[in-house]
Amino acid sequence: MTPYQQGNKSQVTVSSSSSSHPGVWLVAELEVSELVCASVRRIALHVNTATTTGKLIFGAKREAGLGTGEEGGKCGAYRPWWVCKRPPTSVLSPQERGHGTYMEKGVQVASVAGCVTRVNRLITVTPLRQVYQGAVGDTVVGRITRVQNNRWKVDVNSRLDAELRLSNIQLPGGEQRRCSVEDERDMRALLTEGDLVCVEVQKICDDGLLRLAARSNKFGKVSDLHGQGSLARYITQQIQCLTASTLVAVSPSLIAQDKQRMHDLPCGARVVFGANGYVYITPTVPQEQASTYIVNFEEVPVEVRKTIGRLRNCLKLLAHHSIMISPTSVMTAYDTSIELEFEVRDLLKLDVMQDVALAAVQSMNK
Amino acid sequence: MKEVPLSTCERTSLVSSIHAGLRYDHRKFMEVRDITLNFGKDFGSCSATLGETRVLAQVTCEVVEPRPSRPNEGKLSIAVHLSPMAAPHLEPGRTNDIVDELQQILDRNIKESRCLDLESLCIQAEESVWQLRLDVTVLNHAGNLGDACNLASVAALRHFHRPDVTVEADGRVTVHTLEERQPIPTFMRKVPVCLTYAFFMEGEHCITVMDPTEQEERVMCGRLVVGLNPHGEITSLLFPGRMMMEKETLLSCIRKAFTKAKSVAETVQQAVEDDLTQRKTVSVKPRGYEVKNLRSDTDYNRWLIDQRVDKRKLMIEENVMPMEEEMQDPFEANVQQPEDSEDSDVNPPATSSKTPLGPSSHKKKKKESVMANGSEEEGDEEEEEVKSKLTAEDLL
Amino acid sequence: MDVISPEGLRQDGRTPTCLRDISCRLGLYDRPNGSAYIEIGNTKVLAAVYGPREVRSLSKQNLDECVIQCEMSRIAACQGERVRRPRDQRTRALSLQIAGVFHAAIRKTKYPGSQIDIYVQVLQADGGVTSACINASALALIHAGVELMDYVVSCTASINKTTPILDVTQQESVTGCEVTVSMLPNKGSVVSLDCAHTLHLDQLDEVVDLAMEGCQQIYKVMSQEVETYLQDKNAVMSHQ
Amino acid sequence: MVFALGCDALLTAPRPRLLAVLPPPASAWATCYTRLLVLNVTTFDLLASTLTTRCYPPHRGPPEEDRVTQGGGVEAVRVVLPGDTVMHYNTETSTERIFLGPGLRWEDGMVRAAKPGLLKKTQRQLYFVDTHQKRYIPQRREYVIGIVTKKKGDAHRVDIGCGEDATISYLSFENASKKTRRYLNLGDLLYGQLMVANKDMEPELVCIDIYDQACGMGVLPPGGVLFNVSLHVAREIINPHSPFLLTMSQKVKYTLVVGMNGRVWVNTTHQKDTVAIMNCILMLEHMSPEEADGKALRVLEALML
Repeated sequence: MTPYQQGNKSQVTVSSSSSSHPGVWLVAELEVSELVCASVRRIALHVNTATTTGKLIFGAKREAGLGTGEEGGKCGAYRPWWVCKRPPTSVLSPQERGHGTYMEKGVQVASVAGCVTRVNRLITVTPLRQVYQGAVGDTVVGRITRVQNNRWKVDVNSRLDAELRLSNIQLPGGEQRRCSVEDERDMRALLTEGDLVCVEVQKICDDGLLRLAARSNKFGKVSDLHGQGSLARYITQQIQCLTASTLVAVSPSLIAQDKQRMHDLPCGARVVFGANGYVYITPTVPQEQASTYIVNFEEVPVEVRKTIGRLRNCLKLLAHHSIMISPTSVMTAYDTSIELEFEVRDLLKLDVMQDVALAAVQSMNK
Repeated sequence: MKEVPLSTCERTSLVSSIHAGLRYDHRKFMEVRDITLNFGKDFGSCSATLGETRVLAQVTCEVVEPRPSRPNEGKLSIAVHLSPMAAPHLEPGRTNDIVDELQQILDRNIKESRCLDLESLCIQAEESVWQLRLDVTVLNHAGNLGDACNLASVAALRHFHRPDVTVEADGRVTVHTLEERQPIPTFMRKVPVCLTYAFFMEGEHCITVMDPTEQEERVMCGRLVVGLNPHGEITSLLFPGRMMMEKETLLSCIRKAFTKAKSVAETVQQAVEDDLTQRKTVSVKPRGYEVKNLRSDTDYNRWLIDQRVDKRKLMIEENVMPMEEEMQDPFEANVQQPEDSEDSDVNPPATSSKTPLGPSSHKKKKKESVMANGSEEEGDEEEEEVKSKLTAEDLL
Repeated sequence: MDVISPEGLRQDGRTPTCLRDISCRLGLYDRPNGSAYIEIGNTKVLAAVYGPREVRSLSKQNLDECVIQCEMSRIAACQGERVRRPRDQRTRALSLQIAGVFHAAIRKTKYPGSQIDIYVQVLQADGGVTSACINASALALIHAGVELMDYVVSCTASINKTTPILDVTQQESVTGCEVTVSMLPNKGSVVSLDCAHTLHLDQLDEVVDLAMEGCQQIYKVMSQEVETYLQDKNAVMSHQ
Repeated sequence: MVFALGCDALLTAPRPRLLAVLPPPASAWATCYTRLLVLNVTTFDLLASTLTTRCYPPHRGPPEEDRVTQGGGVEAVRVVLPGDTVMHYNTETSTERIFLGPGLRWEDGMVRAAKPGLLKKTQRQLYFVDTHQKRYIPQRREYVIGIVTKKKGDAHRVDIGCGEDATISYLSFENASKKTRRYLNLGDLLYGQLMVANKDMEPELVCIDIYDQACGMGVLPPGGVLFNVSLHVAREIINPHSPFLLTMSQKVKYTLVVGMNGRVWVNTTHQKDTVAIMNCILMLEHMSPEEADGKALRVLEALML
């Protein structure tokens, strides 16, 4: 055993299990809730009991080719299957190629290992993990990395730092005001390095640069912000107004697609599921406060802090077990962890994480 | 200072002219630039020029304790120095990628190939051995530093003589000065040669070009550096990726390198031998680098121009059809082994006697069999010298 | 001592054309965009990939394609005796080579203006370090979802007298050469070729051939692991 | 009266509008030595027609002096070394008007050389020292060839071979407006004129003259070869009546664009000819123009085998 493996139980178990791997893997069929199967499979390896009702195929090794149609024929055209950069099998014209593929001598080849989806004749391959690709209209959570001439650079987990222009944010004192030189001078007072913002993707430039905007009413409209610097407070208020908020970064592909990105969860926390995989958790702001803007310096009670901590750990364990993150799954995990009477700190233990994940998946299945 | 950016125009025009079968300096694809070796005042100091690339190598020695793991072997250490003098975009005092790579090439070619008999550098086992230090300084970077550094290093090592030592009965070691006793030459079994190929891709076609200039280096897709000796041993291979290549293309390059390596090795041996015999025969002490035998870029370029014009004249005289024979088919050159390893050599004999060169690659004169009136006899002699030298080598 | 015994076996009981045990693993860590670990016999290498991300130094930015940087280092005790510097000239040259390999393999034009950093840590070294590093980096890049032309696999081979041997250990490489070949297995093209110590020209062909054969075997192991990994994470995508 | 032309003088002078001051007196240097020259023996090139006719304000035509100097009215006086006294010149006593170009300075009634080289004199009493120099110091109104290196907001950064990158606004192209933006690709070659060039500010390039016309400036067409020569060579071949260029044109038809920063762009119909012309021009680096002229044809023949 190499030194680095010590003290990390999961890695030890898994690497040993992969070495003693029988060369057979389980694939849950569609009857099994798709949400479950990965975690089930993973957990089944450890727990040794298949808890799902579905049919398990053993050793059904699939020839993962693009567009062979064999799998597609069996499971429906949209059934994803896996491709591991196999040699090409289908001949397509260049305009039909999708993301994650490229043409070579008239055939389409996958360039990433991931899931193949086919919509009509467009074949795309989506990798499991990827940096945020960006889509216009997505709500994302980002962190300011640099303040420049009339724009901020925002880290949104994409391949280039996104750009938030001064003209694209709601300035203090009215939404339609043109930004002036003073605004430009005081940019750092509005947002400075390290601040978190919740913004939407306005445009994707030619070179892949994401242009962000924070003008939308989506973020909770606050009228008559008074004084300078209120914008900063305004934007961050949604996220950071209280001192007990926290950011969890997960893979962007784990975030379930959803129109609504900000959720006030019943446990008393507001969660922003940024499409870029940054999830932000804050205590719920009372309605009147949110709209009228009062700087709240009240101390956050321990219970709320615990709730936020628990939510954070639940998010972590879901991500660890590759379960899609949505308000439902987070709340289920949260409730399960309370049901099973785990302390917040226990949720970081690997076996507890596994138990909770399994239980959450089961209860979601019901 | 930052490097001047490369414009699209420069890039495309170079590639397209190579695909038209033409290099900017009108060399053939498999032609190496002109090699000149100059030797300094002391033993083991050599400056090599490869076209406009210039490298200075200097060997020094000292008595040190041997490595405990190898108590009866001398040491050899190689250091490459690359300063902004060589090219303005290199940063001073900082190791950069080029140095790392050169160091690796030299280490493998010279140190790890064990071409140098390190055991002969032992004075007293476990007590004292000679340590040779090879310092390679790049003076001008005009492309293909690997070959140039290797050339200079090998020549310097072959040229080097270390002082004689006597070991007294009580273990005292006396190092004699060069005046007191004849210095002892280093013994180099094989002459490692380094050859660089540059690859240019356009679409599916890949064109291989030897000895790239700096501009070609900036444009090329990838390259292959082969270190080998005339005995057919590969001492190092470096194909650092950046492009996809078929195995066959690479291997054929390596095979081709062999014939070239022979001629380069001979050049080096000849040049070193010439200088050493000159030192022996002439009673006057060698004066080292001199203005008259250090060739400036201007001289070199003028010489190239004159050569080209003369070559043209020669052709008209001989009624050789230009163009067809002269221009190599790029693709052909790529695929099959060209037989031109001889005639692609740099000096056409008609001009070499007039050139302002120092001891350069004249050994080709004979083979080229074109009338070179004055220099024929001389060429003969040299050829014989080479032969006798080689047999001596073989016997050793 | 002979590398190959009279029975035709090597010291560790392998036949000349047999690979050592290989096991690899994708996704060890969450923090980097991609990470992987590979064991080839006693050579153990860990790789992490960050990016594509914003370029760190603007002077290096290339607006047509991405910048690929590689940093390889060895832990101090990876070869039994302590190495003085984890990064020296040799590892720098190796890093350069690894970066060169991925220059050929990554679809650079997909990430203009970005930077991909590959960090490789050699935990144990026992021959074939370069190839292990390349394999680990390739897996890490696949894990990170970086677009590649193909898998990249690398393998070493050597020759003992007249018998070509595959996947040499440290001990075996002391006596002979060590040829490292990296290739794109599905395209069959070579992306890096490297030879340390002397090798005769006539033998080069068979050594390279053997190494390329070894590459194909390693490729099978690696693609198996990638498939396992993907099956593992099935739920993620299918839920969308 | 002394007009010192050079960086310093330009700094103190009020900023003249581009090319508006082309007629005498201040622009002698600019007209003589800075003009973009396209030597075109064929008819195909679009540059040629625009350039030669539009280099001057259309209604005025080339100034008288210029017509003279075009024919190469430069005479070499002698070799000077730094510190050599070129002549005595006193503003009170001397009635003659002279112009001092680069490499000369005037103090205490003496004109001294600041660079080693050949002292040259034009027929308009412009003195300057022609010296071997590779580094380009930007000078306003000089035409240069630049390489687009970066996009930066509304401007592009262009490498013109001097210490600092020049900028060019997207508006300073012919027919460019906010609506019709001119998109430059990175790595494009740009032939433009320096609008701002002094030691304290970063140089600024434009591709239009005061009449908003391109005058042949702009992005160089694809194809051709770019190479660098020393500045004195660039000055040598910027003159379209240079015998060397004319000699070459007997053999090959070519288009030549010379930037004062030592960058030269050549294009012909065949790549081989282009490379031959390039190598022929590069000969000037190593020999005098007269010698090169003598050899030009033979070399060209040899190169174009």
